[in-house]
Amino acid sequence: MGGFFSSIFSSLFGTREMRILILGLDGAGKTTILYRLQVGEVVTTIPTIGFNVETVTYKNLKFQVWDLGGQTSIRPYWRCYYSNTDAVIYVVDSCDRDRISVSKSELVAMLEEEELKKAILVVFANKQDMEQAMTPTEMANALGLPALKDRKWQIFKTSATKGTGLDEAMEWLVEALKSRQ
Amino acid sequence: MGGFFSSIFSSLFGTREMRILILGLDGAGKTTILYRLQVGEVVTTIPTIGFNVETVTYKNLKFQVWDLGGQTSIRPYWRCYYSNTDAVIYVVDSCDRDRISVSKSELVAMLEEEELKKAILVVFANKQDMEQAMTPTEMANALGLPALKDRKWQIFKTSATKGTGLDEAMEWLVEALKSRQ
Amino acid sequence: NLCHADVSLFGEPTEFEYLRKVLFEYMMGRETKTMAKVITTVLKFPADQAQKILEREDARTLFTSPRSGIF
Amino acid sequence: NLCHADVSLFGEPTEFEYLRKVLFEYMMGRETKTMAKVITTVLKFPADQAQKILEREDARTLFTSPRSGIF
Ligand SMILES: Nc1nc2c(ncn2[C@@H]2O[C@H](COP(=O)(O)OP(=O)(O)OP(=O)(O)O)[C@@H](O)[C@H]2O)c(=O)[nH]1
Ligand SMILES: Nc1nc2c(ncn2[C@@H]2O[C@H](COP(=O)(O)OP(=O)(O)OP(=O)(O)O)[C@@H](O)[C@H]2O)c(=O)[nH]1
Ligand SMILES: [Mg+2]
Ligand SMILES: [Mg+2]
Repeated sequence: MGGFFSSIFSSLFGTREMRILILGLDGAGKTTILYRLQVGEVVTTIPTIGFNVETVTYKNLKFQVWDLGGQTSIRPYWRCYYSNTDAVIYVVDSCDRDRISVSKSELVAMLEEEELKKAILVVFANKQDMEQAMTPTEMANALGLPALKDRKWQIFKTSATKGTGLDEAMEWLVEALKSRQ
Repeated sequence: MGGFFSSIFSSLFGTREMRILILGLDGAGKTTILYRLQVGEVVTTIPTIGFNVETVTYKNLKFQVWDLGGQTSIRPYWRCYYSNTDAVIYVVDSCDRDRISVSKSELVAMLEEEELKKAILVVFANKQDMEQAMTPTEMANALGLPALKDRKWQIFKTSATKGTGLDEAMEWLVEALKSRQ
Repeated sequence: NLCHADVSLFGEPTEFEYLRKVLFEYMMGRETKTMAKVITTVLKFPADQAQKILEREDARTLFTSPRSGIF
Repeated sequence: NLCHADVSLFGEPTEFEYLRKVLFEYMMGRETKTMAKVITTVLKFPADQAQKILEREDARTLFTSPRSGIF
Protein backbone atom coordinates (compact mmCIF):
# COMPACT_ATOMS: atom_id res chain seq x y z
CA MET A 1 0.00 0.00 0.00
CA GLY A 2 2.45 2.61 1.17
CA GLY A 3 4.96 1.49 -1.46
CA PHE A 4 3.61 3.65 -4.23
CA PHE A 5 3.58 6.84 -2.24
CA SER A 6 6.87 6.22 -0.54
CA SER A 7 8.52 5.65 -3.89
CA ILE A 8 7.11 8.96 -5.10
CA PHE A 9 8.43 10.57 -1.98
CA SER A 10 11.86 9.08 -2.24
CA SER A 11 12.17 10.02 -5.88
CA LEU A 12 10.98 13.47 -5.01
CA PHE A 13 13.50 13.65 -2.24
CA GLY A 14 16.09 12.42 -4.70
CA THR A 15 15.15 14.99 -7.32
CA ARG A 16 14.43 18.14 -5.44
CA GLU A 17 17.51 20.08 -4.48
CA MET A 18 17.71 20.96 -0.84
CA ARG A 19 18.64 24.54 -0.21
CA ILE A 20 21.37 25.07 2.34
CA LEU A 21 22.89 28.33 3.50
CA ILE A 22 26.38 28.60 4.97
CA LEU A 23 26.43 31.59 7.29
CA GLY A 24 28.81 32.99 9.89
CA LEU A 25 31.13 35.93 10.48
CA ASP A 26 33.80 36.88 7.97
CA GLY A 27 36.86 34.67 8.11
CA ALA A 28 35.06 31.80 9.85
CA GLY A 29 35.85 29.44 6.99
CA LYS A 30 32.55 29.31 5.04
CA THR A 31 34.00 29.41 1.55
CA THR A 32 36.70 26.92 2.49
CA ILE A 33 33.96 24.60 3.74
CA LEU A 34 31.80 25.00 0.63
CA TYR A 35 34.57 23.90 -1.70
CA ARG A 36 35.78 21.22 0.69
CA LEU A 37 32.28 19.77 0.46
CA GLN A 38 32.01 20.21 -3.28
CA VAL A 39 35.40 19.20 -4.62
CA GLY A 40 37.03 17.71 -1.52
CA GLU A 41 39.94 20.12 -1.61
CA VAL A 42 41.21 23.17 0.22
CA VAL A 43 40.99 26.14 -2.11
CA THR A 44 42.63 29.50 -1.65
CA THR A 45 39.96 31.98 -0.67
CA ILE A 46 39.54 35.72 -0.67
CA PRO A 47 36.87 37.47 1.42
CA THR A 48 33.52 36.84 -0.24
CA ILE A 49 31.88 40.04 -1.38
CA GLY A 50 28.69 38.55 -2.63
CA PHE A 51 28.19 34.81 -2.51
CA ASN A 52 29.16 31.50 -3.96
CA VAL A 53 26.51 28.99 -4.88
CA GLU A 54 27.31 25.42 -5.83
CA THR A 55 25.51 22.16 -6.27
CA VAL A 56 26.90 19.65 -3.81
CA THR A 57 26.05 15.98 -4.11
CA TYR A 58 26.24 14.03 -0.90
CA LYS A 59 25.06 10.44 -0.51
CA ASN A 60 23.01 10.71 -3.69
CA LEU A 61 21.31 13.85 -2.45
CA LYS A 62 21.65 17.13 -4.26
CA PHE A 63 22.11 20.31 -2.31
CA GLN A 64 22.11 23.81 -3.60
CA VAL A 65 24.58 25.33 -1.19
CA TRP A 66 24.88 29.09 -0.77
CA ASP A 67 27.95 30.54 0.92
CA LEU A 68 27.24 34.18 1.78
CA GLY A 69 29.90 36.76 2.54
CA GLY A 70 30.09 37.51 6.26
CA GLN A 71 31.55 41.01 6.48
CA THR A 72 29.70 43.43 8.74
CA SER A 73 28.38 45.69 6.00
CA ILE A 74 26.83 42.92 3.93
CA ARG A 75 25.53 40.74 6.78
CA PRO A 76 22.20 42.61 6.81
CA TYR A 77 21.51 41.12 3.38
CA TRP A 78 21.66 37.49 4.54
CA ARG A 79 17.93 37.66 5.14
CA CYS A 80 17.24 38.17 1.46
CA TYR A 81 18.35 34.58 0.92
CA TYR A 82 16.29 32.86 3.64
CA SER A 83 13.22 31.88 1.70
CA ASN A 84 12.83 28.10 1.08
CA THR A 85 15.93 27.24 3.07
CA ASP A 86 16.03 23.69 4.41
CA ALA A 87 19.10 24.00 6.60
CA VAL A 88 21.66 26.51 7.81
CA ILE A 89 25.29 25.59 8.37
CA TYR A 90 26.48 28.19 10.84
CA VAL A 91 30.26 28.42 10.86
CA VAL A 92 32.16 29.82 13.83
CA ASP A 93 35.91 30.36 14.12
CA SER A 94 36.64 28.48 17.34
CA CYS A 95 39.64 30.70 18.04
CA ASP A 96 37.83 33.99 17.63
CA ARG A 97 36.83 34.46 21.26
CA ASP A 98 36.64 38.24 20.84
CA ARG A 99 33.76 37.99 18.43
CA ILE A 100 31.86 35.03 19.80
CA SER A 101 29.21 37.37 21.18
CA VAL A 102 28.83 39.05 17.79
CA SER A 103 28.49 35.61 16.27
CA LYS A 104 25.85 34.80 18.85
CA SER A 105 23.74 37.87 18.17
CA GLU A 106 23.83 37.30 14.42
CA LEU A 107 22.73 33.72 15.03
CA VAL A 108 19.93 34.75 17.36
CA ALA A 109 18.66 37.39 14.90
CA MET A 110 18.73 34.84 12.13
CA LEU A 111 16.80 32.21 14.05
CA GLU A 112 14.08 34.71 14.82
CA GLU A 113 13.19 35.05 11.17
CA GLU A 114 9.90 33.50 10.17
CA GLU A 115 11.30 32.16 6.90
CA LEU A 116 13.80 30.02 8.78
CA LYS A 117 11.33 28.62 11.30
CA LYS A 118 11.61 25.11 9.95
CA ALA A 119 15.26 25.18 8.96
CA ILE A 120 17.62 22.72 10.57
CA LEU A 121 20.69 24.24 12.24
CA VAL A 122 24.17 22.70 12.14
CA VAL A 123 26.89 24.64 13.87
CA PHE A 124 30.44 24.03 12.71
CA ALA A 125 32.94 24.83 15.48
CA ASN A 126 35.61 25.37 12.85
CA LYS A 127 39.40 25.71 12.99
CA GLN A 128 39.67 22.93 15.56
CA ASP A 129 43.20 22.28 14.30
CA MET A 130 44.31 25.37 16.25
CA GLU A 131 45.53 25.06 19.81
CA GLN A 132 43.43 27.80 21.34
CA ALA A 133 40.19 26.44 19.90
CA MET A 134 37.10 26.55 22.10
CA THR A 135 35.53 23.19 22.76
CA PRO A 136 32.13 22.48 21.24
CA THR A 137 30.50 22.60 24.68
CA GLU A 138 32.09 25.92 25.44
CA MET A 139 30.94 27.27 22.08
CA ALA A 140 27.43 25.84 22.34
CA ASN A 141 27.02 27.67 25.63
CA ALA A 142 28.53 30.90 24.32
CA LEU A 143 26.07 30.79 21.41
CA GLY A 144 23.14 29.96 23.65
CA LEU A 145 22.31 26.78 21.78
CA PRO A 146 20.96 24.81 24.76
CA ALA A 147 18.24 27.43 25.19
CA LEU A 148 16.91 27.02 21.63
CA LYS A 149 13.26 26.09 21.39
CA ASP A 150 11.54 24.28 18.52
CA ARG A 151 14.76 23.89 16.62
CA LYS A 152 16.52 20.80 15.41
CA TRP A 153 20.21 21.56 15.89
CA GLN A 154 23.60 19.97 16.45
CA ILE A 155 27.16 21.22 16.84
CA PHE A 156 30.28 19.58 15.34
CA LYS A 157 33.99 20.13 15.68
CA THR A 158 35.45 20.74 12.24
CA SER A 159 38.63 21.73 10.53
CA ALA A 160 37.93 22.77 6.98
CA THR A 161 41.63 22.89 6.13
CA LYS A 162 42.42 19.45 7.57
CA GLY A 163 39.07 18.12 6.41
CA THR A 164 38.07 16.66 9.76
CA GLY A 165 34.55 16.54 11.16
CA LEU A 166 32.79 17.52 7.94
CA ASP A 167 31.64 14.02 7.02
CA GLU A 168 30.16 13.41 10.42
CA ALA A 169 28.31 16.73 10.32
CA MET A 170 26.95 16.18 6.83
CA GLU A 171 25.83 12.70 7.72
CA TRP A 172 23.87 14.05 10.65
CA LEU A 173 22.38 16.75 8.45
CA VAL A 174 21.26 14.28 5.79
CA GLU A 175 19.55 12.15 8.39
CA ALA A 176 17.91 15.16 9.94
CA LEU A 177 16.62 16.30 6.56
CA LYS A 178 15.34 12.84 5.73
CA SER A 179 13.54 12.35 9.02
CA ARG A 180 11.94 15.76 8.59
CA GLN A 181 10.21 14.69 5.37
CA MET B 1 4.21 50.18 -60.88
CA GLY B 2 5.60 52.05 -57.94
CA GLY B 3 2.27 51.83 -56.15
CA PHE B 4 2.95 48.46 -54.62
CA PHE B 5 6.32 49.34 -53.20
CA SER B 6 5.37 52.78 -52.12
CA SER B 7 2.41 51.41 -50.22
CA ILE B 8 4.72 48.96 -48.49
CA PHE B 9 7.02 51.81 -47.67
CA SER B 10 4.34 54.07 -46.39
CA SER B 11 2.86 51.33 -44.26
CA LEU B 12 6.32 50.53 -43.00
CA PHE B 13 6.96 54.15 -42.27
CA GLY B 14 3.56 54.26 -40.67
CA THR B 15 4.26 51.24 -38.48
CA ARG B 16 7.80 51.58 -37.35
CA GLU B 17 8.20 53.94 -34.45
CA MET B 18 10.81 56.60 -34.95
CA ARG B 19 13.09 57.05 -32.00
CA ILE B 20 13.61 60.63 -30.90
CA LEU B 21 15.68 61.94 -28.02
CA ILE B 22 15.02 65.26 -26.31
CA LEU B 23 18.30 66.50 -24.88
CA GLY B 24 19.58 69.72 -23.36
CA LEU B 25 20.71 71.21 -20.06
CA ASP B 26 18.58 70.94 -16.94
CA GLY B 27 15.74 73.41 -16.84
CA ALA B 28 15.73 74.00 -20.59
CA GLY B 29 12.14 72.79 -20.87
CA LYS B 30 12.52 69.23 -22.22
CA THR B 31 9.86 67.58 -20.09
CA THR B 32 7.46 70.46 -20.69
CA ILE B 33 8.00 69.98 -24.42
CA LEU B 34 7.51 66.21 -24.30
CA TYR B 35 4.11 66.49 -22.69
CA ARG B 36 3.14 69.49 -24.79
CA LEU B 37 3.75 67.28 -27.81
CA GLN B 38 1.99 64.29 -26.35
CA VAL B 39 -1.07 65.68 -24.64
CA GLY B 40 -1.06 69.27 -25.87
CA GLU B 41 -0.93 70.70 -22.36
CA VAL B 42 1.51 72.37 -20.02
CA VAL B 43 2.22 69.99 -17.15
CA THR B 44 3.90 70.84 -13.90
CA THR B 45 7.39 69.40 -13.97
CA ILE B 46 10.04 68.50 -11.46
CA PRO B 47 13.67 68.01 -12.46
CA THR B 48 13.92 64.71 -14.29
CA ILE B 49 16.16 62.25 -12.48
CA GLY B 50 16.03 59.49 -14.99
CA PHE B 51 13.88 59.90 -18.08
CA ASN B 52 10.40 60.01 -19.46
CA VAL B 53 9.51 58.00 -22.51
CA GLU B 54 6.23 58.41 -24.35
CA THR B 55 4.70 57.49 -27.64
CA VAL B 56 3.82 60.63 -29.54
CA THR B 57 1.64 60.47 -32.61
CA TYR B 58 2.10 63.31 -35.06
CA LYS B 59 0.51 63.41 -38.52
CA ASN B 60 -0.14 59.68 -38.39
CA LEU B 61 3.45 58.97 -37.51
CA LYS B 62 4.42 57.30 -34.29
CA PHE B 63 7.40 58.50 -32.39
CA GLN B 64 8.98 56.96 -29.34
CA VAL B 65 10.17 60.10 -27.62
CA TRP B 66 12.75 59.96 -24.82
CA ASP B 67 13.18 62.96 -22.56
CA LEU B 68 16.40 62.52 -20.58
CA GLY B 69 17.27 64.39 -17.39
CA GLY B 70 19.80 67.12 -18.04
CA GLN B 71 21.51 67.65 -14.68
CA THR B 72 25.30 67.71 -14.76
CA SER B 73 25.83 64.45 -12.92
CA ILE B 74 23.57 62.39 -15.15
CA ARG B 75 24.43 64.01 -18.48
CA PRO B 76 27.28 61.53 -19.04
CA TYR B 77 24.65 58.80 -19.36
CA TRP B 78 22.89 60.36 -22.35
CA ARG B 79 25.15 58.32 -24.58
CA CYS B 80 23.68 55.07 -23.33
CA TYR B 81 20.48 56.02 -25.15
CA TYR B 82 21.92 56.97 -28.56
CA SER B 83 21.62 53.68 -30.41
CA ASN B 84 18.99 53.60 -33.19
CA THR B 85 18.06 57.24 -32.72
CA ASP B 86 16.47 58.89 -35.74
CA ALA B 87 16.47 62.47 -34.49
CA VAL B 88 17.57 64.62 -31.58
CA ILE B 89 15.55 67.55 -30.34
CA TYR B 90 18.10 69.73 -28.59
CA VAL B 91 16.44 72.17 -26.22
CA VAL B 92 18.15 75.37 -25.12
CA ASP B 93 16.86 77.95 -22.66
CA SER B 94 17.13 81.11 -24.74
CA CYS B 95 17.56 83.22 -21.60
CA ASP B 96 20.35 81.16 -20.08
CA ARG B 97 23.23 83.10 -21.58
CA ASP B 98 25.54 82.02 -18.76
CA ARG B 99 25.39 78.41 -19.78
CA ILE B 100 25.16 78.68 -23.53
CA SER B 101 28.78 77.57 -23.81
CA VAL B 102 28.10 74.54 -21.63
CA SER B 103 25.14 73.77 -23.83
CA LYS B 104 27.38 74.07 -26.86
CA SER B 105 30.01 71.70 -25.58
CA GLU B 106 27.43 69.08 -24.66
CA LEU B 107 25.96 69.40 -28.14
CA VAL B 108 29.35 69.10 -29.81
CA ALA B 109 30.26 66.03 -27.75
CA MET B 110 26.94 64.47 -28.63
CA LEU B 111 27.28 65.06 -32.35
CA GLU B 112 30.69 63.43 -32.36
CA GLU B 113 29.21 60.10 -31.35
CA GLU B 114 29.22 57.46 -34.06
CA GLU B 115 25.76 56.20 -33.11
CA LEU B 116 24.24 59.59 -33.89
CA LYS B 117 25.98 60.03 -37.21
CA LYS B 118 22.77 59.82 -39.18
CA ALA B 119 20.48 61.48 -36.66
CA ILE B 120 18.65 64.63 -37.67
CA LEU B 121 19.12 67.61 -35.35
CA VAL B 122 16.37 70.07 -34.43
CA VAL B 123 17.33 72.82 -32.01
CA PHE B 124 14.54 74.40 -29.99
CA ALA B 125 15.46 77.92 -28.93
CA ASN B 126 12.99 77.65 -26.06
CA LYS B 127 11.45 80.18 -23.67
CA GLN B 128 10.99 82.71 -26.46
CA ASP B 129 8.14 84.19 -24.45
CA MET B 130 10.75 85.83 -22.20
CA GLU B 131 12.02 89.30 -22.95
CA GLN B 132 15.72 88.64 -22.68
CA ALA B 133 15.58 85.67 -25.07
CA MET B 134 18.42 85.23 -27.53
CA THR B 135 17.38 85.26 -31.16
CA PRO B 136 17.66 82.02 -33.13
CA THR B 137 20.52 83.45 -35.19
CA GLU B 138 22.37 84.50 -32.06
CA MET B 139 21.86 81.06 -30.59
CA ALA B 140 22.77 79.19 -33.75
CA ASN B 141 26.07 81.02 -33.78
CA ALA B 142 26.69 80.50 -30.07
CA LEU B 143 26.12 76.78 -30.58
CA GLY B 144 28.32 76.64 -33.66
CA LEU B 145 25.54 75.26 -35.83
CA PRO B 146 26.63 76.91 -39.09
CA ALA B 147 29.91 75.01 -38.88
CA LEU B 148 28.24 71.59 -38.73
CA LYS B 149 29.26 69.18 -41.47
CA ASP B 150 27.23 66.25 -42.80
CA ARG B 151 24.31 67.02 -40.59
CA LYS B 152 20.74 67.81 -41.42
CA TRP B 153 19.72 70.45 -38.89
CA GLN B 154 17.37 73.35 -38.26
CA ILE B 155 16.68 75.75 -35.40
CA PHE B 156 13.24 76.96 -34.28
CA LYS B 157 11.98 79.55 -31.84
CA THR B 158 9.68 77.87 -29.34
CA SER B 159 7.80 78.52 -26.18
CA ALA B 160 6.74 75.27 -24.57
CA THR B 161 4.55 77.04 -22.05
CA LYS B 162 2.77 79.20 -24.64
CA GLY B 163 2.83 76.39 -27.15
CA THR B 164 4.31 78.43 -29.95
CA GLY B 165 6.74 77.20 -32.57
CA LEU B 166 6.37 73.52 -31.76
CA ASP B 167 4.10 72.67 -34.69
CA GLU B 168 6.39 74.32 -37.17
CA ALA B 169 9.39 72.48 -35.77
CA MET B 170 7.67 69.10 -35.75
CA GLU B 171 6.46 69.61 -39.29
CA TRP B 172 9.98 70.25 -40.45
CA LEU B 173 11.19 67.20 -38.56
CA VAL B 174 8.57 64.93 -40.09
CA GLU B 175 9.50 66.09 -43.58
CA ALA B 176 13.18 65.65 -42.83
CA LEU B 177 12.58 62.11 -41.57
CA LYS B 178 10.44 61.26 -44.58
CA SER B 179 12.88 62.58 -47.12
CA ARG B 180 15.64 60.63 -45.41
CA GLN B 181 13.85 57.32 -46.06
CA ASN C 1 40.02 63.79 2.85
CA LEU C 2 37.49 61.31 4.12
CA CYS C 3 35.25 61.66 1.11
CA HIS C 4 37.41 59.91 -1.44
CA ALA C 5 35.90 58.07 -4.36
CA ASP C 6 35.59 54.83 -2.42
CA VAL C 7 33.20 56.21 0.15
CA SER C 8 29.76 55.34 -0.97
CA LEU C 9 26.17 56.08 -0.21
CA PHE C 10 26.26 52.55 1.09
CA GLY C 11 28.70 53.51 3.79
CA GLU C 12 31.29 51.13 2.42
CA PRO C 13 32.87 50.23 -0.90
CA THR C 14 32.17 46.60 0.00
CA GLU C 15 28.48 47.22 -0.43
CA PHE C 16 29.05 48.71 -3.84
CA GLU C 17 31.04 45.69 -4.97
CA TYR C 18 28.40 43.45 -3.46
CA LEU C 19 25.68 45.20 -5.43
CA ARG C 20 27.62 44.82 -8.65
CA LYS C 21 28.10 41.10 -8.07
CA VAL C 22 24.44 40.52 -7.30
CA LEU C 23 23.29 42.66 -10.21
CA PHE C 24 25.54 40.81 -12.60
CA GLU C 25 23.99 37.51 -11.60
CA TYR C 26 20.52 39.01 -11.91
CA MET C 27 21.20 40.43 -15.33
CA MET C 28 22.59 37.11 -16.48
CA GLY C 29 19.31 35.54 -15.46
CA ARG C 30 20.60 33.50 -12.53
CA GLU C 31 18.56 33.05 -9.36
CA THR C 32 16.66 36.16 -10.30
CA LYS C 33 14.11 35.94 -7.53
CA THR C 34 16.71 35.93 -4.77
CA MET C 35 18.86 38.50 -6.55
CA ALA C 36 15.85 40.79 -6.94
CA LYS C 37 15.29 40.68 -3.22
CA VAL C 38 18.88 41.62 -2.53
CA ILE C 39 18.93 44.43 -5.09
CA THR C 40 15.74 46.06 -3.87
CA THR C 41 17.04 45.83 -0.29
CA VAL C 42 20.54 47.16 -0.97
CA LEU C 43 19.20 50.07 -3.02
CA LYS C 44 16.37 50.74 -0.56
CA PHE C 45 13.62 50.67 -3.16
CA PRO C 46 10.32 52.07 -1.93
CA ALA C 47 8.10 49.24 -0.66
CA ASP C 48 5.58 49.49 -3.49
CA GLN C 49 8.25 49.26 -6.18
CA ALA C 50 9.97 46.35 -4.46
CA GLN C 51 6.67 44.52 -4.29
CA LYS C 52 5.95 45.05 -7.97
CA ILE C 53 9.36 43.72 -8.87
CA LEU C 54 9.00 40.64 -6.69
CA GLU C 55 5.51 39.90 -8.01
CA ARG C 56 6.90 40.03 -11.49
CA GLU C 57 9.66 37.59 -10.50
CA ASP C 58 7.08 35.24 -9.06
CA ALA C 59 5.14 35.35 -12.28
CA ARG C 60 8.12 34.60 -14.43
CA THR C 61 9.55 31.82 -12.27
CA LEU C 62 6.21 30.06 -12.64
CA PHE C 63 7.16 29.49 -16.25
CA THR C 64 10.84 28.85 -15.95
CA SER C 65 11.44 27.25 -12.56
CA PRO C 66 13.42 24.02 -12.78
CA ARG C 67 11.19 22.72 -10.03
CA SER C 68 7.94 23.39 -11.82
CA GLY C 69 8.28 20.31 -13.99
CA ILE C 70 8.15 17.83 -11.12
CA PHE C 71 4.43 17.43 -10.85
CA ASN D 1 30.61 66.43 8.42
CA LEU D 2 30.91 66.18 4.68
CA CYS D 3 30.36 62.44 4.61
CA HIS D 4 26.70 62.31 5.44
CA ALA D 5 24.50 59.50 4.23
CA ASP D 6 23.55 61.29 1.04
CA VAL D 7 27.07 61.43 -0.28
CA SER D 8 27.47 58.56 -2.61
CA LEU D 9 30.13 56.67 -4.41
CA PHE D 10 28.55 58.29 -7.42
CA GLY D 11 29.55 61.73 -6.21
CA GLU D 12 25.92 62.80 -5.96
CA PRO D 13 22.62 61.55 -4.56
CA THR D 14 21.12 62.35 -7.96
CA GLU D 15 23.05 59.53 -9.49
CA PHE D 16 21.78 57.13 -6.87
CA GLU D 17 18.18 58.10 -7.55
CA TYR D 18 18.87 57.86 -11.26
CA LEU D 19 20.19 54.34 -10.86
CA ARG D 20 17.15 53.31 -8.90
CA LYS D 21 14.81 54.67 -11.56
CA VAL D 22 16.64 52.94 -14.38
CA LEU D 23 16.92 49.68 -12.46
CA PHE D 24 13.24 49.70 -11.68
CA GLU D 25 12.40 49.99 -15.36
CA TYR D 26 14.88 47.24 -16.17
CA MET D 27 13.48 44.92 -13.55
CA MET D 28 9.96 45.55 -14.78
CA GLY D 29 11.11 44.41 -18.19
CA ARG D 30 10.85 47.74 -19.97
CA GLU D 31 13.40 48.83 -22.58
CA THR D 32 15.82 46.37 -21.07
CA LYS D 33 18.53 46.77 -23.68
CA THR D 34 18.86 50.50 -23.14
CA MET D 35 18.47 50.18 -19.37
CA ALA D 36 21.19 47.52 -19.29
CA LYS D 37 23.56 49.91 -20.99
CA VAL D 38 22.84 52.62 -18.46
CA ILE D 39 23.16 50.30 -15.47
CA THR D 40 26.48 48.83 -16.53
CA THR D 41 27.77 52.35 -17.20
CA VAL D 42 26.57 53.92 -13.96
CA LEU D 43 27.92 51.05 -11.88
CA LYS D 44 31.15 50.89 -13.88
CA PHE D 45 30.93 47.19 -14.62
CA PRO D 46 34.16 45.70 -15.94
CA ALA D 47 34.11 45.64 -19.74
CA ASP D 48 33.85 41.85 -20.03
CA GLN D 49 30.85 41.67 -17.73
CA ALA D 50 29.12 44.57 -19.47
CA GLN D 51 29.61 42.82 -22.79
CA LYS D 52 28.17 39.55 -21.53
CA ILE D 53 25.12 41.36 -20.23
CA LEU D 54 24.55 43.26 -23.47
CA GLU D 55 24.98 40.13 -25.58
CA ARG D 56 22.35 38.46 -23.48
CA GLU D 57 20.02 41.39 -24.00
CA ASP D 58 20.55 41.19 -27.75
CA ALA D 59 19.66 37.52 -27.69
CA ARG D 60 16.47 38.05 -25.76
CA THR D 61 15.22 41.07 -27.71
CA LEU D 62 15.45 38.91 -30.83
CA PHE D 63 12.49 36.99 -29.47
CA THR D 64 10.48 39.75 -27.92
CA SER D 65 11.10 42.90 -29.92
CA PRO D 66 7.91 44.59 -31.05
CA ARG D 67 9.72 45.39 -34.27
CA SER D 68 10.67 41.83 -35.05
CA GLY D 69 7.25 40.95 -36.37
CA ILE D 70 7.24 43.48 -39.19
CA PHE D 71 8.87 41.39 -41.88
N1 LIG E 1 43.51 26.88 10.66
C1 LIG E 1 42.38 26.88 9.97
N2 LIG E 1 42.14 27.84 9.08
C2 LIG E 1 40.99 27.79 8.38
C3 LIG E 1 40.02 26.79 8.57
N3 LIG E 1 38.98 27.03 7.73
C4 LIG E 1 39.29 28.15 7.05
N4 LIG E 1 40.48 28.62 7.43
C5 LIG E 1 41.16 29.82 6.93
O1 LIG E 1 40.45 30.96 7.36
C6 LIG E 1 40.55 32.00 6.39
C7 LIG E 1 39.18 32.48 5.99
O2 LIG E 1 38.48 31.43 5.35
P1 LIG E 1 37.28 31.71 4.34
O3 LIG E 1 36.72 30.37 3.96
O4 LIG E 1 37.68 32.60 3.25
O5 LIG E 1 36.30 32.49 5.31
P2 LIG E 1 34.80 32.98 5.02
O6 LIG E 1 33.98 32.53 6.17
O7 LIG E 1 34.36 32.52 3.69
O8 LIG E 1 34.94 34.58 5.08
P3 LIG E 1 34.04 35.69 4.30
O9 LIG E 1 33.99 35.28 2.88
O10 LIG E 1 34.77 36.99 4.49
O11 LIG E 1 32.73 35.72 4.98
C8 LIG E 1 41.33 31.40 5.21
O12 LIG E 1 42.66 31.78 5.32
C9 LIG E 1 41.18 29.91 5.42
O13 LIG E 1 42.23 29.16 4.87
C10 LIG E 1 40.31 25.77 9.53
O14 LIG E 1 39.55 24.86 9.77
N5 LIG E 1 41.49 25.88 10.19
N1 LIG F 1 8.84 80.94 -19.58
C1 LIG F 1 8.99 79.70 -20.00
N2 LIG F 1 9.22 78.72 -19.11
C2 LIG F 1 9.35 77.46 -19.58
C3 LIG F 1 9.26 77.14 -20.93
N3 LIG F 1 9.44 75.82 -21.10
C4 LIG F 1 9.64 75.32 -19.85
N4 LIG F 1 9.59 76.31 -18.95
C5 LIG F 1 9.75 76.18 -17.50
O1 LIG F 1 11.09 75.84 -17.21
C6 LIG F 1 11.15 75.01 -16.06
C7 LIG F 1 11.93 73.74 -16.36
O2 LIG F 1 11.22 72.98 -17.31
P1 LIG F 1 11.39 71.41 -17.46
O3 LIG F 1 10.57 70.98 -18.64
O4 LIG F 1 11.14 70.71 -16.17
O5 LIG F 1 12.94 71.34 -17.80
P2 LIG F 1 13.82 70.08 -18.20
O6 LIG F 1 14.60 70.47 -19.41
O7 LIG F 1 12.95 68.88 -18.33
O8 LIG F 1 14.83 69.93 -16.96
P3 LIG F 1 15.55 68.60 -16.38
O9 LIG F 1 14.48 67.57 -16.24
O10 LIG F 1 16.16 68.99 -15.07
O11 LIG F 1 16.61 68.22 -17.37
C8 LIG F 1 9.72 74.76 -15.64
O12 LIG F 1 9.39 75.65 -14.62
C9 LIG F 1 8.94 75.07 -16.90
O13 LIG F 1 7.61 75.49 -16.65
C10 LIG F 1 9.02 78.21 -21.85
O14 LIG F 1 8.92 78.04 -23.07
N5 LIG F 1 8.90 79.47 -21.32
MG1 LIG G 1 33.85 33.51 1.97
MG1 LIG H 1 12.88 67.12 -17.30
